Amino acid sequence: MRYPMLAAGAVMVALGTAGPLPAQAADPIRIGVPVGLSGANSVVAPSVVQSAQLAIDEINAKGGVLGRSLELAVADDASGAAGAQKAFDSLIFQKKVDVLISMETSAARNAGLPIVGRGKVPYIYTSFYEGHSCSPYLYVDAWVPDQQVAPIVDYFQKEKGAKTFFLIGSDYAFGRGMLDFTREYIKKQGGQIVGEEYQPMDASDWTPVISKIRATNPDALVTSTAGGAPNVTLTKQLRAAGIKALYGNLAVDEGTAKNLGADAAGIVISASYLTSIDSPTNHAFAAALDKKFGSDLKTPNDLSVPEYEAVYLYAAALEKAGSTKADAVLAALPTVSVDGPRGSIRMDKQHHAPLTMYLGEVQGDGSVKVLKSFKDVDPGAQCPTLK
Amino acid sequence: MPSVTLMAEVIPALECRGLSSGYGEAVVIRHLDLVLRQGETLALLGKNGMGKSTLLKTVMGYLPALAGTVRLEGRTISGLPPQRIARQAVSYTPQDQALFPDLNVGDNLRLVVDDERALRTAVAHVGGYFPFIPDRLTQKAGTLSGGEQKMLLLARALISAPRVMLVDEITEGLQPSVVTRLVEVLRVEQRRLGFSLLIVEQNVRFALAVADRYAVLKQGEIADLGASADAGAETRIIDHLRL
Amino acid sequence: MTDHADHAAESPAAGTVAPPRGLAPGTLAARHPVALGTLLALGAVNVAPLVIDTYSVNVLVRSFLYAAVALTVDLLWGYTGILTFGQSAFFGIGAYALGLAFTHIGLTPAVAVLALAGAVVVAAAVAALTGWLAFGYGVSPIYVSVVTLVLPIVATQLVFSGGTFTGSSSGLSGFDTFELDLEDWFRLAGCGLVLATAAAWLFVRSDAGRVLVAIRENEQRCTYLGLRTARIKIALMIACGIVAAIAGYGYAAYTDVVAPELTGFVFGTELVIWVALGGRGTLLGPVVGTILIDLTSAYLSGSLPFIWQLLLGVAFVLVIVALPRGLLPVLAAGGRRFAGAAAGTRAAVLPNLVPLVPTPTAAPADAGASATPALRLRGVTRRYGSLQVLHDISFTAHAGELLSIVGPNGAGKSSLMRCIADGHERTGGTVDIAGHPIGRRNPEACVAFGVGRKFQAASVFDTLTVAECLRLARMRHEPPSLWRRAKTLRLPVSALQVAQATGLLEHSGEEARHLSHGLKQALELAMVLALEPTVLLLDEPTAGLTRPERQTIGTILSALTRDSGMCVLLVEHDLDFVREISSRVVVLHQGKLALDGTVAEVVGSDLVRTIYSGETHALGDAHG
Amino acid sequence: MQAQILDIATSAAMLYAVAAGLLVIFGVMKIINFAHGAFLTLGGYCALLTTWAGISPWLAFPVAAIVGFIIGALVERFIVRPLYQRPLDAILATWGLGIILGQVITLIFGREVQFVQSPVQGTALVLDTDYSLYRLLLVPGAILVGVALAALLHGTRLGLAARAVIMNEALARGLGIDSDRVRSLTFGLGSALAALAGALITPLSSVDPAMGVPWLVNAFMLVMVAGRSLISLMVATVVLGGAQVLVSSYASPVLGGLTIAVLAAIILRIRPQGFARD
Repeated sequence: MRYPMLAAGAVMVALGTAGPLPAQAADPIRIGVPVGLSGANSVVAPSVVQSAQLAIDEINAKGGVLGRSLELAVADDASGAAGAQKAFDSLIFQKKVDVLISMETSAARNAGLPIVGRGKVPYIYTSFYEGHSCSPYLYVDAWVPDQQVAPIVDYFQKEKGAKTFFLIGSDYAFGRGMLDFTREYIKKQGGQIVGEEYQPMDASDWTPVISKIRATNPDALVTSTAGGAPNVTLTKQLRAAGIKALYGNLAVDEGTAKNLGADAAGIVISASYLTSIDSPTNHAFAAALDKKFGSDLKTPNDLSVPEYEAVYLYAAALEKAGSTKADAVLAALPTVSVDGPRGSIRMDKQHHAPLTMYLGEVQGDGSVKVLKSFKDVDPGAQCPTLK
Repeated sequence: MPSVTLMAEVIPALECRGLSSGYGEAVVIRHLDLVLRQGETLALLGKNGMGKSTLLKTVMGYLPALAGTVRLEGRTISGLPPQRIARQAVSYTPQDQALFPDLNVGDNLRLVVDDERALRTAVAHVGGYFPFIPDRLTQKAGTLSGGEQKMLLLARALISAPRVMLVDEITEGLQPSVVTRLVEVLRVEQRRLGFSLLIVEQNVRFALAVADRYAVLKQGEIADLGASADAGAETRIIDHLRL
Repeated sequence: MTDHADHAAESPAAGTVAPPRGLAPGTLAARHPVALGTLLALGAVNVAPLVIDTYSVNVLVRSFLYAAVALTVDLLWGYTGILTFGQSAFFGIGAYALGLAFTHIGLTPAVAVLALAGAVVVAAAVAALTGWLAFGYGVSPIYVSVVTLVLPIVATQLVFSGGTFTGSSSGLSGFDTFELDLEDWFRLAGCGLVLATAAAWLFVRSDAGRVLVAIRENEQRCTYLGLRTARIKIALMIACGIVAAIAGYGYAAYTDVVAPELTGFVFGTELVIWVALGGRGTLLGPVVGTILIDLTSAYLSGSLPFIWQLLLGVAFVLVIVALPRGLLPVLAAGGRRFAGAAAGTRAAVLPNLVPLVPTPTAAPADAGASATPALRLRGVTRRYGSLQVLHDISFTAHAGELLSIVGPNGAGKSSLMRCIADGHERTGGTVDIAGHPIGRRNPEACVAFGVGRKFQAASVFDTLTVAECLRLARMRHEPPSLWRRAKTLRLPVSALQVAQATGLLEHSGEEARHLSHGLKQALELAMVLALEPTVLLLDEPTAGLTRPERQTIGTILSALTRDSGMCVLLVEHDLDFVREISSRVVVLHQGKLALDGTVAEVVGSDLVRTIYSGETHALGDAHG
Repeated sequence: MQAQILDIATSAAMLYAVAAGLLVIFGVMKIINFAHGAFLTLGGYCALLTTWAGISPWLAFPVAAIVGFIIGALVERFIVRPLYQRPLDAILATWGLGIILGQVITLIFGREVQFVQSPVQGTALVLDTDYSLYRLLLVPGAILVGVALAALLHGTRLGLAARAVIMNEALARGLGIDSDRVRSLTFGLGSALAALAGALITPLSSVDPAMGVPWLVNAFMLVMVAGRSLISLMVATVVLGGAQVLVSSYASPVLGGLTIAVLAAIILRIRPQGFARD
């Protein structure tokens, strides 16, 4: 028999919470969601949690999966590596979740992956990212640079006549990974890179970067900052400084754009989800969210919708595997598909999913006008060693 | 019990009873009894390290009384912090660092009056004794000469309208003419304002010139107490002070 | 008077408590509790993973490593008084050494060893640099906090600026690392922590370890006992940096992740918080406190993150404001067992005081004394800004002389003493001690030349016992053990005499702060004498003493100059006292040397009479 | 080049606004207020509240100052006052207070990053450069803070009392000045300035419960270098802030982030009194 440490247990009792309970047959299936409730991701994290909650409630309302209900377990990873370790540890080993489904910063994902391996838990990653993250336990239902970058760069070069580009990123795996791809793509297309700058994820003063933009006077900016705070501070300071160059943002979502108000107008984005997608599933999703959360609703976005779909993907894989056993679920995941707000999703390309991408421009009211769409863009060779 | 009105006449301006004090565990004053009568001047004499300054600091609340009490016009003040004692019309002029050298003359005076009007009146008044004061209100006090600084100190003490004045070695390093001037001003003002004065001195002549009575401190206890006018007072005091 | 009488009444009682209970000091029996505790803890650490749940094991490995760093914070801050926010930087150095090596080179035994060696070397170098910056002469005590605050910031920014090499904000993860079971990690980290704690425990209780407390209590006194406190603090900083780096190395190896947060200033302050809550200066408090807090936060981070942080913050403020010694000592003091154990260890280490057999080297020094003056001042001046407190002071003093320096307040007596004992003090002129010019040397160098300085207010080490204070004074001559306490303490006869004559010996097991004022003065005098100085500087040694106490000190001083050929400089207000014991008197007035002569000459001088009767302006030549 | 001059001027102005409150408290009380960062955060949230309330963003500044003053005065009374004799413990206690304030703010407002409205939008043409109008306005803003502080210290009785307490507290008390009251007011003033600075910087960045912490360290370093004078603080912000801008522009923004701290450590090692005159 093993017991939780007595001292910690005593403190917890004193604080009125219960320790972990031993597993029982009729136990709910636990879905762990480690997200950045604080730090850089805190702008978008609440919408992700809402999506997960909605999906779980909907599935439970229909009787759950395998005769068991689903249960949500959220942990804050503080948007960073050290926090992610604690969150993953706690979810996998303390709360003993059956699966992890979440969007994370790349730093947090990389820090968490070894723990996922140790705990042998399936992990569905629901955030767009820089690509090439490969593990037998990891599936991804969001886009990678191969799917996203081309539409923006092509649009700037071919339709707006941009020749010089300035790249700005947060200094972490996502920021650098996205811009590595972007730089190579622009060069291949004959464009010129006049500057490339990175700042730490928690940086809030972009003055020196803006000075350099002014000095190089590029035709277009492409940014890849951590979603949320850096994105907003950069945009506000760019606008306040009167920078007029074309502005393509690889990390902004609709909710953040709305937060920015007029400052966001003119930002060009490329996404697999926009609230304006005109499909019955998207309308149903929006209505359900509205009903459930009312005035507390956080705008659904390109990070929260994949979370919603991933819960359904997991439920489908459970049904197919007939158990929560990791091996069986992992084998079933690439074979199932769901029809979600973004359309039909199946993670069958080396643990990644082909997606329909939309090129859009943010309007003064924060809404996004779709300029173009590209159907079922292939994620490319992300993990050649995986099936 | 005497009646209240009767008491008012006999209540001393300042009264120490069984007072012991010192620094940390070093006891410098031991069970001292001392009375400062209303309107009188009492000079405290004694060699260095015998507890004169310690006594003033204890009365002023800088040092805690280890035993005994201090009363100001009948009210116990031992235990109060210095600013509360100062607010009861007690003026204290320490021996060292008694001025703010980086503040100007006007600000040094301004600290002890209520408002600008009171300051103007006060400056006009002390300007009668020390004409340099109204002329140099904006000069930093630290740049005054030694004698001028002492005059400024006395002026500050006077304009705070004190009931009791405690002065620690104001004549140190002064020329005789300045000392004479200070004695004169103190005499005139004391007659005018009626305050009681407790003055610590090493300069025996000055002490006897300005004081009604004197007390000699030795090892934290009073070794001699008498009237300045007593015959042979000066010789006796110097005997106490000599090697 | 009262003070002394009270003390005399209670001293016999204290005397009966102090002697050890039949335990020979320093024997295995005395050290037994440490050995036993260590073995028990090691046993517990090895058995624990079998009974604790996986999650707790998982978290505890991390907690153990944090606790090891907290231990170093306690040594630096709790014991030595160096408030550091920078131990996280050393943790980070260890973690990144492993992370970078394993990511960019790969995991081989050679790389692992080299990475560890690199971590240790870099941490030691950074600690040495930090110490050199922070502990320079005349640097304010808060400056060390400035430097240790800069350290983690620099470390974090360097990680950020490393781009893909250091992983910047993401850190590094997913590198190959040692394949060990969770339980083995637990045992490894646990045993490491237990051994580190035991080593620290032995060290702080050793003779050398008392120096740390002495520095915290009264660094100035340490330097005037000839201890090179800056070097000691730098050495401690290096040792603590290395331990923290090793813990960081272990952390990276275990978690397979290194991230900028590990080096950051926030982690640095968290360490201080854990130490404060556990109880600074107790070693076990910070270790246990860190483990409990980290474990509890791991359990609560999911359910009650803000409330938990809020509670920690409130507890921290309360502890700092109301219980500066921390929670654990307060809780433990409740248990009588703790109190008993503490008293036991305290009593068990009382050394036997034995007289020092005079060494042959002392004789030549005496012989040479006649040729070279013990002390020679030439044209010494001292200015504070525009204020000149000493003007061109020149005199010499020889072995066997008791030279009194007198003069009214502000005459420059204390400034003169400072100029002799510290090369940085004077503005101009030269000071030679037994023929050695002191130049711009620190006090500890002056002590090495033979200066012993007793301060005006008794300057001792409040929380150390009398015996420990005396031991510190001997360290210049007898290097202390790093892990044990010597059974005997050899003292020069003069120091022993002072201790005996004043009754100090009966209090040798008592903490200095409980001594009466007179005994503190006696203790400081004994400490200074234990230095075996050739020039003894005494600044008002009798201030605040009762008459019998003055008498005792006077007798001892006379005997000292007569018998041991010491040169004594005495600053004194009490001229009766001066007259009784001086062989020569120097009169200072307004920063100038007014008179230098025998007692009779000075006492009969009109000049002195005028100075002391207050008619200073009559002293014509002193005004120029 | 012109843009850099503007960068230096505006960065120095920001640093001055942020450090002034810390300097006031350190100058009078000889205590380092490590809750300074939390008071900045508090000011940021006051600005957020005015945004939420839909009132003029200009009102954020007085609201922040008033809230900062009240909380600061309370903190002085209950936490700082017992610690005057233990300056190192005061650093720790105020740091702990910062944690408490941060957590209380988190409990009320949540952890997420939020944004406030800027009182002015757009750019202005200065030195041939199209430059952020709000940033430009920070320069007169900081000068205003400095002038107001100088006027308060040198033109009012409270200021005179505060200066007297700074120079010689024992003497000031002996003249009847209630130094406890002076300290309460000073701590309140310092906290008010911190909160005001928080409200000033938020339109350029974001509001979150930890927003003040990065500023704390720079403010601490600047105050250590500046000593107790508002003038030397100005020199310190221009010199160190300027160095930061130059390093950020010509080396890297990341190295720029440690410029102030490293320079301060070096300056203080060479000259322990920093930029103060003596």
